[in-house]
Amino acid sequence: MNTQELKHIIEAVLFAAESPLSMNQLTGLFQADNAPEPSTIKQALTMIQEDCADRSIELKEVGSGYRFQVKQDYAQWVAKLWEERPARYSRATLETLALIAYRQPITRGEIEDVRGVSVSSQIIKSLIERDWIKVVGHRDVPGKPALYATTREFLDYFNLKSLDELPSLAELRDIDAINAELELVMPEDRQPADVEADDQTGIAGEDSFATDSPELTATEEIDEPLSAEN
Amino acid sequence: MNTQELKHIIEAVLFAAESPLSMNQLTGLFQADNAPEPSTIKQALTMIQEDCADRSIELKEVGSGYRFQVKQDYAQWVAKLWEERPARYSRATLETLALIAYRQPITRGEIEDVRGVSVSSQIIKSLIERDWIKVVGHRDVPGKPALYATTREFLDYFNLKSLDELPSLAELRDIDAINAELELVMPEDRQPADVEADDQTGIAGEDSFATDSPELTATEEIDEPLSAEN
Amino acid sequence: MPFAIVQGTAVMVLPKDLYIPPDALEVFLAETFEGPLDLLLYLIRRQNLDILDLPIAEITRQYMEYVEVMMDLQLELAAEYLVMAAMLAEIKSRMLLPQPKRFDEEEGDPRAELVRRLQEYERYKQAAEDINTLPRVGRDVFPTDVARPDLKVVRLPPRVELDDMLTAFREVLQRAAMYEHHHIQTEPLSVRERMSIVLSTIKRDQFTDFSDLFNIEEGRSGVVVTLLALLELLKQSLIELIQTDAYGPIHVKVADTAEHGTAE
Repeated sequence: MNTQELKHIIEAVLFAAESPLSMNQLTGLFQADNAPEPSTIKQALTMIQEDCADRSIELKEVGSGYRFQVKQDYAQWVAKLWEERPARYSRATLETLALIAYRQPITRGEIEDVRGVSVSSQIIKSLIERDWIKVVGHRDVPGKPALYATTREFLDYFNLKSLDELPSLAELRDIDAINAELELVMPEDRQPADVEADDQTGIAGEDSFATDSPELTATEEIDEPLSAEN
Repeated sequence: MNTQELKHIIEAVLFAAESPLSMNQLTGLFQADNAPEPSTIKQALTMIQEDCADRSIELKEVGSGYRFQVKQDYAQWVAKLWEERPARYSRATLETLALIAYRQPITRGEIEDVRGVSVSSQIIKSLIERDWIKVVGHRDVPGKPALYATTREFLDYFNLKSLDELPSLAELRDIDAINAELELVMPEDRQPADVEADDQTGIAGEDSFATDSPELTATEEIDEPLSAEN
Repeated sequence: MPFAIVQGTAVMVLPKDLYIPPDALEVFLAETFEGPLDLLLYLIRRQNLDILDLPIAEITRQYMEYVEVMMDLQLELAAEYLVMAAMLAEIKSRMLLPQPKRFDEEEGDPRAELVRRLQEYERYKQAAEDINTLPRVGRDVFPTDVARPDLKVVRLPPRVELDDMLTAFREVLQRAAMYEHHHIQTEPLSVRERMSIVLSTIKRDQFTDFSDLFNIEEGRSGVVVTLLALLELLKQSLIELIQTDAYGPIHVKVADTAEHGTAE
């Protein structure tokens, strides 16, 4: 099979697929003893991507794999055909989703701690039904609360390849550090407890960033963040 | 709007549409006072059709309008996306196969005697359909039960030149003895439950090219073997 | 037209004896709050206050005004608003106390925890707004939907590793060992295999020449295996050996009693 033929096959399959296709799925199309190298497939994908330069569609890699999609320049034309208005999500839903996306794995109680209000079961339920979040374990504390994480479908829906691509979180400023400057007090005056709390938040945010596939690592991490926090 | 831009818009809309688009729908995309002539749209459609010559999709006019479709030449590749691979054979099937391999020619009743439980016709049928076993005769007892033996295809599948290459019973027992010793040394390491779980994961890993998430396949594995057989 | 919408509840009628702080109405009309932190952030941002240098007395006063309005409107006020009110009151009182220098290090700024929570909430509030502006399938992103050609979908058989089968077999052996009368005999596999081959070769209604079953090229051991296989088949009454004359040719056929020969 030459590269041109391989390119055509991959193009055909990506067009026919109902959802994004992973490298595994693409490799799986071929007999094990005759499968092209992943690097060859990758090369074909790059060629397809280049072919799209002068077209109204693009080949995009999202969370669960590759898919063809209409370039955003043409989205306005396509939207005219769409009868259904895209759903709007409440602030409560979006804030809950944001906390799960940036701080996963996280329990409902931890979400409530940050938001300062209770999170309705309905919100969690609807996010699970949309396949945007899932339970990846349970925290080892009384009541064994469920730990939530985002899914590949969440990434697909928001056109993201990995959590890395989420907008970065705002920096936290430290009140004691500022006070220290203002009052010209020795820097050692920073409260150990506060410093630690701030650091942890920072770490939690960045940690969940670093993992491409929260599903895989989350189960291992179940016990870790807890012991770190308590 | 030049022809190139018009072509791009029509291409984008046709790619995203869930069903064929009629000339009316295509014209309706544009402001009434600024809509291109139907002949211009038609021209753009012809250009798109020509662009497809060297690609794996084609623009087809069907009853209700125009749509993109994967060329029939690539049907076999697209079909692979929908191929179902039953998760795995049940233990009962594997035991039956093993007994036929080691004790051939053997009747179903004899297999049942050794296994201590009955062997469903479905198991025998699935192994015959797979061309791994065949009837080589009938035993001269009431009911004249069929005698089963393994086939050349069975040897080919497992990459064996002859049955001799299977470990002998003595060797198998040695492995058991070695395992037993290991258990004495490190009982916590080789819990029977773990061994089974390991085996399953091994199989699941190879079978599940279509599914990326190991968690998902693991749960399916538990229920699948039965349904795969029935 | 509802008079105001507070926490998703439409307020149609104003209580008569209600005093409403000047800007409160505007707030209720402008938006609903996602809790006490959200309300506090609103008050802070509206007045361009530095979150790190909160005028706690003033903020507490404003906060309490809004909470009272909500209570007067007999809205179902989430308990969290009252907890926050108590927290603000406590911080305010601690700010008023003279702070001996030596306690400073232990207690720090009484506002620190509140400020930390406000900042923490605000960054996720912002993150939620950011997520809301991400390109979204069905709004900004449209995956292609291309018709498929006619498909013939194949159902593939499961994959099996040799080890899976051996593991299964070992377990049968272990189970079978519990029944003494089910001892598994240990003919070499080559004999077993040869038995199957012989059975497949010979015919029911036609004699096969005994010597045709042997392949000289296999050498002595091959011949022995075939002979053992024939003897075992004979023992199991699966074949008949017929010799019409002494030293004459021996013929093999499937035992008469066995109905139907091979399946092939």
